[in-house]
Amino acid sequence: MKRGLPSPLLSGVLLALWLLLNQSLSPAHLLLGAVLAIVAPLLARPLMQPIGYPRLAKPVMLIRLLGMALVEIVHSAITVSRLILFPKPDGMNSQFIKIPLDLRNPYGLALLSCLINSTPGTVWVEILPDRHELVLHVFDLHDEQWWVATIKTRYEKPIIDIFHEEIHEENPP
Amino acid sequence: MPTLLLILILLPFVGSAVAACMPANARNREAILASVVTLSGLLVAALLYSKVGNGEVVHYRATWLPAYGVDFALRMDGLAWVFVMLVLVIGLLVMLYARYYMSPKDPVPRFFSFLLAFMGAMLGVVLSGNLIQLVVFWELTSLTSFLLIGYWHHRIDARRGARMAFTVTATGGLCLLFGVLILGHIVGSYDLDAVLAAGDLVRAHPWYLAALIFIALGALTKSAQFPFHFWLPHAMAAPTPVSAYLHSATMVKAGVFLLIRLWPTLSGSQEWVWIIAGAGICTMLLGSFAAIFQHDMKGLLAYSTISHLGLITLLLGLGTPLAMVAAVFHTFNHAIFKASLFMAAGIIDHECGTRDMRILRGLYRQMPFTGTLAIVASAAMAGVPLLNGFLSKEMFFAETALVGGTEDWSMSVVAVMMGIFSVAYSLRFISVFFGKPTQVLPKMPHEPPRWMRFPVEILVLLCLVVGIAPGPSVEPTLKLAVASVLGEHTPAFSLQIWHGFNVPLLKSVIALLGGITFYVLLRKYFALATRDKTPLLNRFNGAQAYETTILRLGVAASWLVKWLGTQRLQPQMLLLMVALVGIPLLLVQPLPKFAKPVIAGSDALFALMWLIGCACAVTAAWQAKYHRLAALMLVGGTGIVTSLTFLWLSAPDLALTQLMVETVTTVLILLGLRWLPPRLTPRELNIQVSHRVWLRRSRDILVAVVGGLGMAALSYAVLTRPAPQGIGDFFLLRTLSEGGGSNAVNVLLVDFRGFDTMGEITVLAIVALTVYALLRRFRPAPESMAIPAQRANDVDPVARQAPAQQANNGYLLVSGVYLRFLLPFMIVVATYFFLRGHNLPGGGFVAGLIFAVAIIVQYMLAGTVWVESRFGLRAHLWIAYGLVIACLTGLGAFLFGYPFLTSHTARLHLPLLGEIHVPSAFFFDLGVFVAVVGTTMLILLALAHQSVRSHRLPQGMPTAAQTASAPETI
Amino acid sequence: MNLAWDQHLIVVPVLLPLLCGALLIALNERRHHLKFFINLGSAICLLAVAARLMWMADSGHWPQGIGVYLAANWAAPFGIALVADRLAALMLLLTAVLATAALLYSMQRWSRIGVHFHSLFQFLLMGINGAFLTHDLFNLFVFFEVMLAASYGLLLHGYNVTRIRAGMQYIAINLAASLLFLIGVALIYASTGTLNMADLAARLSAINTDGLALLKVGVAVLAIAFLAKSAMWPLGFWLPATYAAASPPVAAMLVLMTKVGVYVILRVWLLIFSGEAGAAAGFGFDALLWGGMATIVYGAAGMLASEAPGRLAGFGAIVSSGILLSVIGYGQPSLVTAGLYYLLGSTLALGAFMLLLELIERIRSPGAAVLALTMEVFTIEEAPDEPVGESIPGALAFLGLSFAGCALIIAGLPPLSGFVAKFGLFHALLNPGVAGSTPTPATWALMALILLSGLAATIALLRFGVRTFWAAGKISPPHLPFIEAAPISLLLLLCVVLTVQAGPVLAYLERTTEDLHRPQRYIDKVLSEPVISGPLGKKEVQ
Amino acid sequence: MELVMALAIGILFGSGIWLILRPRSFQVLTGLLLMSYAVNLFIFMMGRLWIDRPPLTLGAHLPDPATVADPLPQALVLTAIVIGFATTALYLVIMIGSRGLTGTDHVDGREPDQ
Amino acid sequence: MNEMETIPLWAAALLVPLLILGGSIILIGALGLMRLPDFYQRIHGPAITVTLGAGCLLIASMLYFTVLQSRLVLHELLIAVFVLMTAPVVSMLIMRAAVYRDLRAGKRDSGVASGDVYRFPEQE
Amino acid sequence: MISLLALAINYALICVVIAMLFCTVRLLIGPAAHDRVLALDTLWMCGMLLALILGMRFGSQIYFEAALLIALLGFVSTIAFAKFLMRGEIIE
Ligand code: NA
Ligand code: NA
Repeated sequence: MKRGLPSPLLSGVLLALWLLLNQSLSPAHLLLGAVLAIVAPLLARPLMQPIGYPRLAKPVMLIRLLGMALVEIVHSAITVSRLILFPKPDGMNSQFIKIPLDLRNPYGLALLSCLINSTPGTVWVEILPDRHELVLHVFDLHDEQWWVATIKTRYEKPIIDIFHEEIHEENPP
Repeated sequence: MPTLLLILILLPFVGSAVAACMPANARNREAILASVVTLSGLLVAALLYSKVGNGEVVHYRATWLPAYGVDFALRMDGLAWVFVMLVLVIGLLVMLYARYYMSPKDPVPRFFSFLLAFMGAMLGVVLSGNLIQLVVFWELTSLTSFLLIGYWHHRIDARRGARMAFTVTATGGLCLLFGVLILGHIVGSYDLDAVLAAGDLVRAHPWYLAALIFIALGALTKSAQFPFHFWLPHAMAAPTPVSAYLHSATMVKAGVFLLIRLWPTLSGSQEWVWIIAGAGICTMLLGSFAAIFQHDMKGLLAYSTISHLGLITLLLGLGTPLAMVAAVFHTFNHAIFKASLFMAAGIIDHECGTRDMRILRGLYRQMPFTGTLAIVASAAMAGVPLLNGFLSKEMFFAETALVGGTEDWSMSVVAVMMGIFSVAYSLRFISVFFGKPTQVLPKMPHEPPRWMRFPVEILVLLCLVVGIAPGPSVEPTLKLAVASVLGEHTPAFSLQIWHGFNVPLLKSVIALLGGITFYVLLRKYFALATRDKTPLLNRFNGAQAYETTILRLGVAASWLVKWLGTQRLQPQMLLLMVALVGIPLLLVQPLPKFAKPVIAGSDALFALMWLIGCACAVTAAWQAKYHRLAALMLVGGTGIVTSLTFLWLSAPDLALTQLMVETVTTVLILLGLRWLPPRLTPRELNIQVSHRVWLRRSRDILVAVVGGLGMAALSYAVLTRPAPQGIGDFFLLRTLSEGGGSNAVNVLLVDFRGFDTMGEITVLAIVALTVYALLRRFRPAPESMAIPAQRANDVDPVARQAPAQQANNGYLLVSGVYLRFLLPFMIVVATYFFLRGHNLPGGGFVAGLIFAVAIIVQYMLAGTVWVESRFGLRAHLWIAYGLVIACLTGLGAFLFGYPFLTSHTARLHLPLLGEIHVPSAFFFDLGVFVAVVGTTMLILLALAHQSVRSHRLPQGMPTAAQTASAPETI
Repeated sequence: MNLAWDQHLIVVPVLLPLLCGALLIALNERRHHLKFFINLGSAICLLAVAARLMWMADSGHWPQGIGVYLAANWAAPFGIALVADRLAALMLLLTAVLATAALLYSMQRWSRIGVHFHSLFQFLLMGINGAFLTHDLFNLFVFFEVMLAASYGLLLHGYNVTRIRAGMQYIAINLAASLLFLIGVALIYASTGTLNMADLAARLSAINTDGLALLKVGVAVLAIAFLAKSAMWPLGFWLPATYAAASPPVAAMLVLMTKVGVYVILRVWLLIFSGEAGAAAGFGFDALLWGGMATIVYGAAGMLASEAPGRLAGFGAIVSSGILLSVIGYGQPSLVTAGLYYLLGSTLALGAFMLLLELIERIRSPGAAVLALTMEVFTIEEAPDEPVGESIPGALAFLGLSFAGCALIIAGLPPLSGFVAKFGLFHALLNPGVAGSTPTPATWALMALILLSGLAATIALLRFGVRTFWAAGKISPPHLPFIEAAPISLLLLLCVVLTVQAGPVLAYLERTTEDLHRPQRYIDKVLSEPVISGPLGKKEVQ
Repeated sequence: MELVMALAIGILFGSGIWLILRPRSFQVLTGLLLMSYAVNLFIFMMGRLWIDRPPLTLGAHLPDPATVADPLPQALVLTAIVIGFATTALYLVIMIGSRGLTGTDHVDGREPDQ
Repeated sequence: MNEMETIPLWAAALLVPLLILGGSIILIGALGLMRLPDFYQRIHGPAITVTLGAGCLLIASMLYFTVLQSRLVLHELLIAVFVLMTAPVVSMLIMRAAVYRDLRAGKRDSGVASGDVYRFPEQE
Repeated sequence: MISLLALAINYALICVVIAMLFCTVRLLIGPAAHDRVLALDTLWMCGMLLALILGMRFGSQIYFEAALLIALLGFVSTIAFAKFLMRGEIIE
């Protein structure tokens, strides 16, 4: 099964993609979509190898996380808009901050970066190679510790759970 | 009979070809071959005499250029026959002579081959039945004579002489062609018979003078007449047999022959007399005078030839029938004695190793026999009685007296002067036999071999026979020749030695005595033997003038080319752009009119969008020199606006394609940008930009503004006119019913105009192959070989990470997750765009580009080596298969009897899925898709591989072996 | 109703090279011989096809001598029509001949020094053939691009500094010219609503003044593009350097490519602006005439000024273009006939010359040539040697003879086809065949220029030949493989045939010219060609 | 609208002209890019301007051709875009090849002597 | 705009605020990009464009077409997904590029030294 | 209300175009290369949104694909630029 269908999740998503693109549920499209959903990951597999395909341990938690992030995004967007339109007289406190990370799973890191970057006001810069610290740039920084705590508890922890990080990683970072 | 003519003319050419194939040292075989050919020719000529001797004209005709009324025509009348005999008889003697003259070390095949070819060409001139063909053979004689003069081409004089002779005579030939064309136009035919019959018509025609001048130019150059005579002395660099043959007996007589040939048509006018006789007089005097002061025996003979040719020309120019007779007669006499003299000079040269008359003395003792022959021939040249030269000169004197009448003696004076000079140079020539023998000769002279002297003996004998018994020996032939020219106007004449005491005889005596006196005086008081320059005439040096002219011509041409042209790109582009603006403005009358602009609601937004596009474009133009990256991004901005415009203005297919092309182009240029040199602004370099540069820039701005305005005006003119009832509607109406798809643009691409698409993917394939081939030999500039600055420092902690490391566990790890995860999505989306193309925006192009970009992203992420170790995309095979799929789809129609690319939609009824339409255009589009993927990948990857290659080799260039072993997979 | 099998022959000159080229990409470079023979086989097939098409056009196989092929089975003007008439077939034949020769020549060396030579060569043939056959302006653009792209690739094949310098210039100019081509086509479409040449000519009468002006601008812009490609002064400065830099077989094909530009101008102009064109008649003819004459002057001067053989040949090609352009601009049918004959001869000879040049380069020692030049300029007399000639090895003799042959044709000297062509031009100029017409200053100017350019060519080629073959000192006999000599001989032999058989050839060309000067017949035939109907034939003409 | 498009084409083309007259090969490349935008738009305009009238026949009955954009110029532009991309690639590669061999990025392959 | 006539009032009442909000946010984001003083601040401007701005418009579009075509139109979701999958890469890479470029170039006024994460290399 | 909707769509359209103008200003003035890259990327995004709004304005789905394509692949040129700035080469 794994040989022919490396990632059922991905294949499902691709099938959904196909059907959405074609806006049709006709048998022909289902068939074609299924074929593509199987073939495309197979084609891509050699290049995916270092990270493998993602496996979700707790999909529900993912949805909750996304919901939370959505609210955060809207909130931050409004904050940033305000700051752009009405700049503070004494200027913004834009800064780089470092956050030590425990998360190692590449997909987890990607998800984290997606959430952080999608949230206006913060930009993921990089993970410093030697100490595994995340560098963020914050548009208007009030309290560095608050940020560290928020990221670690509200984002990192759920993500670690979602991807159910195992001890024996296929590809240790 | 007519076939004989053909044989006569073909024989020498066949002989020439055979001669060329013989071994280098086959002197005897060559000579025998040449003699056999010539003898056969003589035999044929003898056979032909049975007709020609009766005054008949023998014709041979074969169609050649019927459209222009030009046949391959041979025509033999009396004149032609006589000239044929001249060519063949002297030819035979020269062949024999050449056998002994040429050194055993000389590679003779070439010599005899050229000589025979020349003979053929000369026969062609004489026998041509139409004027165009005559010009052909005329130029052939120039060509062969060029090859013969240059036979000893390792010698500079031979090369110069050959070039000079060819340039002058070939130019004359061009003039002749022009003249003949005019003549043909006047007569309405190039046929010789017609032309000869049309004398009155020609002389009355307004173009007569032009025809005359150009034909005369042809004849005068060939016969070395003033002022074109200078080539002849330089042609003496040829081996002596050549001089004896070409430069005394035959080729130089071609000009004379032409004047004789066209005499009935062209002569008889005041212009004829002025031009022909004028040239004759000048040449005659000049040549004979200059001959006296030559030191080279052959040089003397050459000038004497010039002078005698002048004499003949003068006779022809006089335009009286009797002068004509004299001219023909002297032509033969001159051929006979001059050929023998050349041969004698050749013998002396051959025996003594020099022809310099300042050294040669007292040769009579060593070579009495040759000496006697030479002295007799010289006497003939000087016009001593009892020799042939005397007779024709006598006739000449008579004619000059006749022309001037009793009042005007000038002509007679000129004639006598020429006589005096010729006696003088004849004496100079024979002076080598007298006096005390010198000891400084390069070789000790002896009598030449028996058979080398034989031709001279024959010729001298002829001098005597003709001189003593002209009536029986030569008169019938002469009459035959003259009658064929003059026809009913042939004068009655008889050749006799003794005409009684009369004016011509007096002139002869004066000439003889005067000549001797003149010679003695010159020797005594003028240091004739050592003078370097010809008195009076040394100012005019034709050869120097020629060389200077040729040199100046080259210089002037270089100047002209420089002035009229350029080798730089920028002026050429400027010209192209100026032409783009200027030519329509100049040529098109009236220019299209413009309507008043109408501003509508959505225009403001549109204008705003194009404000962006234009600002980007103008800034890109401004930045492209020093800030390439910025310029590239700015162009990208214009690209986005362009895509959006397509989208907005009802061209979704274009928008999609433009978007993808934008992306690919950006990647492409970024791949290349690395190899360009850094460019610092003048400010950074502290350089002042000169005024000239600013001027140039202002000019270019002007051109750019005018060009831009022109394009804007054109666009506006088009946009404000209603569209014509074009072919566009047709496609819309049939795209669904007959094209099988609802997207008219796609159906156009794969069906209506599938042929275009075929060519288009071929262009892509070609470019990809070219790029690949080019980059295999790519050699980066030394300074761009180094690892980029970004990676050669310690500021960035990951600067030295290897590509695969970056992506798999380095700084690109997180980005890599996105980029890798996106790959299957991109593949599905590419498929989507591909499949829907026929009915909705999309299609093989866009899909191919999406697919290619999807893979390129992986390359950007993990580097060439890593990706290719896992995922071998053999791009060149994709290209091949893409083209083949598309082509075979088109060819499928052949099987059903339809033209290439005819499309058909198969309607399949499948269980569960229902009716599926599979248009053949689908497969065509598949070919397009595959080809586009292959092309894009090949181009981008060939570029990308350069980094890998050049980093592998930090020092030195990629070696050939490494270049050749670059993987085929990309 | 099925299409007769031999009707498909019209499209073969495009498809065969395409397929061969595609297959050759897939073949590994190491199988050089196989690749070569596929390539050659294709070229020879093209020769046969072209000959057959010529026969079909000339023998009454097609009514009016015009074969129309509707690609994709769409009637003109909607689909793309290919048209094979006498002229197109002739040009196809010329292409195939030159290609065969160039290819043979390339076997020894040039096809191996880089990759994908064979594919590019086939694609070049495809482009050239397509340009000769297509009857659609935009399709013409596509085939021009195919041809140019392939020529870029071939020009840069195995590149070095000179070649890449020339290539940059050639490519930049042609890219710019291609943009002009597009502008021209767009304007023509905007003003007439069609791209098919016949349809375009047919629509001229219905067009209003404004539209006519736009059309003229379009055609003028289009012409600039073609003229840049056919190297009319002052748009052709790229040519000498390009020709000099290209490898011999490529240079030979480049010679043909300038003629493609000329061909298109001939075709378009005679179709659109001939006497039957009403208000548009005669547009631009004068510009062509005088531009052509300027080109002759420039080319002739260039020949005189050139020392390097490649540039000499390049300027020769410019002269040839100039003569052809002025012939078209002169606007007289009989002159066009002679012009076509000239085109044939000069293309073959210049092609052979290009191939020959490299062989000549092998024997030329530049030092000796310079020395010889100095000695001639300063008339330094050598100590006269013993008058003993030097024997010439067979290979050298071959080179010398071939050079002489090429030189004679290029300079228009007798006895080869160059002279016949020149004579034909002069004859046609002096005898226009129309009662009461007298020569104009243009007649005399053109004649004089042709004459003088011939003279210039004579002087230049003579100088070059003498310095190369005679003055170069002791020449070691060159290595002359048969496979390199054969194509040159082939081309020159064809010139000889052209001379000897000038009568039939000229008769054919006269028929060709007649076709060209009767556009209405042409238009009717192209526009009335029926599509194939039948079981698959969903396309009935309504 | 017509005026805007005409001016836009003019400005793009003019910028392109300026650039192709410049001495550095990258400038010429940029110029060719800009000019091909202009020319593509120009060809496109030959079918006149249509807003929201793409040449698709999606409905059950055929559209009136007079109310839909002309598909032909679009097809031509599509071909022109692709060929333009190809030639850009080619010019780029020759540009860097020339720079590597001749040591300069001047369009003539040599620095002008000044 | 005939199609618009068929939009029911309730849908229009939802669409109008979405469109206005989306448009405004986009404008503000771009304004930020243009106006903010240094790069590290400017990069936050487009973030609101691609998240909230694009989100509003995508929802509007989905709603609009669902109502217009009387069927569920969800494919705008794909755009949202793709944007979410690509925008973070872009900002990560640009950000990182900017940081090290500024560090290398020693641009002290660029804002890269704000906070105590990055330091300029010792000048030699 | 319907005309209000039309107005709103137009408003969004105008906003997007003006946003593009702002991006262009940044693209033109830079000053750093990464500023321009950012501006260009935002320009792409605005292009995507413009396509989306055009779709609504004309009530047509034709414009969707362009937006989809930009959403999926618009970032490629940006990351190419970014990589070029960071590494001096885009494919190592
Ligand atoms: Na963010
Ligand atoms: Na329409």
